[in-house]
Amino acid sequence: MIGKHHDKVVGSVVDALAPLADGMTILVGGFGLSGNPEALIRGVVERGVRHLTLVSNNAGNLGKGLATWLKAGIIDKVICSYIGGNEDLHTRMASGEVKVEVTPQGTLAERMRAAGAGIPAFYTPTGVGTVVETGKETKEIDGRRYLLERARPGDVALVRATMCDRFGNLRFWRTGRNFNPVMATAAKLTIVECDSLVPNGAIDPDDVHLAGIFVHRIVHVPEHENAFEFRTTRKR
Amino acid sequence: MIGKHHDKVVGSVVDALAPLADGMTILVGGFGLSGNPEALIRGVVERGVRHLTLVSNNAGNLGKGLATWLKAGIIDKVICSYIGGNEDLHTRMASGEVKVEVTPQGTLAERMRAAGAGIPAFYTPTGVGTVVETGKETKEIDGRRYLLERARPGDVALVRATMCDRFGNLRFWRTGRNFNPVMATAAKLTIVECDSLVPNGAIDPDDVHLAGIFVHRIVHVPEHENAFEFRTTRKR
Amino acid sequence: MFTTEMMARRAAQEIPEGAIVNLGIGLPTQVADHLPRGHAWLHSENGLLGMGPFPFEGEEDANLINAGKQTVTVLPGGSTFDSASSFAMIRGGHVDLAILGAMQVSATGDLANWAVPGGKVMGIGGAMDLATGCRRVIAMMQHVTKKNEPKLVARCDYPLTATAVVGLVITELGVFEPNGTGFRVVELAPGVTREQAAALSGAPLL
Amino acid sequence: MFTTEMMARRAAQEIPEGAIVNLGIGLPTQVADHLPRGHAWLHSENGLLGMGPFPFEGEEDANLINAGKQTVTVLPGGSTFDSASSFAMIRGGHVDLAILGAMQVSATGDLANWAVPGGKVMGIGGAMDLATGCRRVIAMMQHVTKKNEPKLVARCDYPLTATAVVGLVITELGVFEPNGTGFRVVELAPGVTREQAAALSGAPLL
Repeated sequence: MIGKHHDKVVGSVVDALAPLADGMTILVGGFGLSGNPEALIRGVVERGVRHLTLVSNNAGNLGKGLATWLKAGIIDKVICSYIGGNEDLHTRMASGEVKVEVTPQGTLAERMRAAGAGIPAFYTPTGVGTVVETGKETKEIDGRRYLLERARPGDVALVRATMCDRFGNLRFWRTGRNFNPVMATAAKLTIVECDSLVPNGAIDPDDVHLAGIFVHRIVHVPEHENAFEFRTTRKR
Repeated sequence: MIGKHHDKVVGSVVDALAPLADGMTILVGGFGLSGNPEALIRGVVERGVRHLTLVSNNAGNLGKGLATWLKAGIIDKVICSYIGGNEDLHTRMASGEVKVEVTPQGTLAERMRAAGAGIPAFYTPTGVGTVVETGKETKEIDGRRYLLERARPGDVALVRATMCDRFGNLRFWRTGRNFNPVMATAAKLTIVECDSLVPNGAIDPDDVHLAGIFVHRIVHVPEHENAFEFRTTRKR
Repeated sequence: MFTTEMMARRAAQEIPEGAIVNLGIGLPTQVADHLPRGHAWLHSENGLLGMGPFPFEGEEDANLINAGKQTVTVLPGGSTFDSASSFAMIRGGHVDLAILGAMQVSATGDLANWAVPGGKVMGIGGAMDLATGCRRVIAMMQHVTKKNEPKLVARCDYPLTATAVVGLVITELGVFEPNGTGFRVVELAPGVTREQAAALSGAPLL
Repeated sequence: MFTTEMMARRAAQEIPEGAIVNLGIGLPTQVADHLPRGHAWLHSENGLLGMGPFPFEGEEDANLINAGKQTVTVLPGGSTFDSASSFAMIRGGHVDLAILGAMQVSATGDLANWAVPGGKVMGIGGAMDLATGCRRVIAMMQHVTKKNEPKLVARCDYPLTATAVVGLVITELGVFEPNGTGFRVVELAPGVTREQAAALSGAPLL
């Protein structure tokens, strides 16, 4: 689609998610429950699409975030790097309800970066000599063996930004950045949920974390739960 | 070398360039004469090293910038994307004094990005069916043919930043950014020339363009020529 | 015949509202003059999106330039980024349209625009990435060389930039679309006949 | 025997001044408590360099966490970045040292630390990238399993994380260096004899 870079701001999560369809591959930003596009995640369950392939570092946790997709039974497959204590995923993986592909975290990020950058495949040392190597081509380069990893594009990316202008230039907050920018580059349709929506020009060109060229729909969601997983503190 | 991330600020260009040696591959930031590490470029000529391989988008222009390295006879080979009107390079290429490897600009950038990211090689569609394909492996992926391109690391990177803190966190100004950050990641030793040197903490963590992990030596150079190539203007 | 200004205006009509466009060095750069304000977003491969017009005199910044190394400005909503990110945009198919100068275009859409056989090597620059990566490529050129040789050809004999990429060619004689066996005549410039254009082309006009 | 605190302190001694260090989840995280202020720069693979201590109560930010998803702070000179950039740092060899938990370490430096055969799959996370990419890898673990099986082994039978990467192992019994055929005893914990350690190891101590 050419010329989609006008009028990106939509009025509601429902409007933002209108193009979703059954069977799509959806990339969802976040690291555990941090940096999650919370309203879009809720909206997908309400939207009623099914048989999704979810690409996410963790697929939720503590029954929250993307774990709600698992509980709603709308996911056929998860591509993630870490499961940990995500019981909703453990249960469905054990029962066979959800297929799970576990990928090294850096490889997962790089596969999406490659998809966004027009690189169909790349070699990496990560996973050589491990189960990750199974079924993959290898190549010796300068005396060291590497795995060939393929780009991982998505149909849709759901992204959380702290600030967004009307063209879709994004800024992220602290480690809420994580997979969000790289996923935004890797999908045919990138939908952004932003804490604050500002006019074009409000973000200095040098201060843009991700250029609006990668963004297609924007929904402004001022309030977020920002759930904690481990609220560790020190004494004053 | 482990543990080199203390005391990066050196007092002079001469000190900064002390580790250079004959025969090194040097990556130099800049797009034409913009975003050039001007004092470091001058310093390398004064340093007296020779037989260098220079990786630069343009290798200078108008007799300025890296063209001074050509005139000083210290370069054996140039890896660049564009020569254009750089007569100092045309002359030496024609005489055989300097070997020139011309690479598509995006491939040049990506090869250095790969070097910095531990990716030894990647596939790209750029150059397929052209002279760039000569001597390279190709592979068909999902019905399309791609070239295998190799990472392009350097011994030293010379980088221009507009702002730098003492750990080496960098900010760039406008299109002066260009190849600077990606070259900084691709070299064993990265030397930064900054317009302004600020204390750690002066740059907000979210506003760092390139993290100081990639920077090893810093020299503060407040004054720059910032030469124009085409000073185009419009009437008021 | 089209003047170069008419060619630029005609090329501008090919740019949909809200498109991301990269304009090559030379004639394509002039296309920007014919775009309504805010109509499209201009990308410059040295690391700028949302490129504005030349600066007012006295406001030139040597570190705010386009890929032709001319001083430019940045519009509200614009952004700057490094070369690897810029070419990720291009190679990844995020730039909707490239309008590029050309030396030869073949009936199968092959583009030659970076080197003349036996001539000085000027380098590749961003040409191959742009031609390969942008979703649509429009070539702008004079219809024939200075020696009157056709530049719309059955098969390029100049060094290729990319194969099967050109969607449309705009010359002073008209607008042509490579269709595999020749060029479909989309439009002829005022006063130009199909026979005249055909006589100056190296592949059938269809 | 070393207490876990002594193990953490011992590991901290392996960190040169000005190093970039990634501390794995669990016991390695405690190593930070034994580093002098400003001694090293802590990297967290979710996108943070210059990680500081836990925040004061009331200052927790759910979007400022470490890779173990604990709330943390960022020190002056710190920076944030996306996951692809973070793993570019790791894979590209820019992180000087990783201190990681382990389930088995072999005499050739193979590391197994992400899955127990037949156990629940917890996932890989950043473990393989860290073990493969960081210039030096130190493993911290209990010397034997809960079933008293040795974890210093001739050859790992747990699923591997990476091969030939571990430079040093710190257990409650001492400090050991894989040397190809066994483990060189760098240091024994107070009250531990070489014979005791050897009896609990699955490969020769040398």
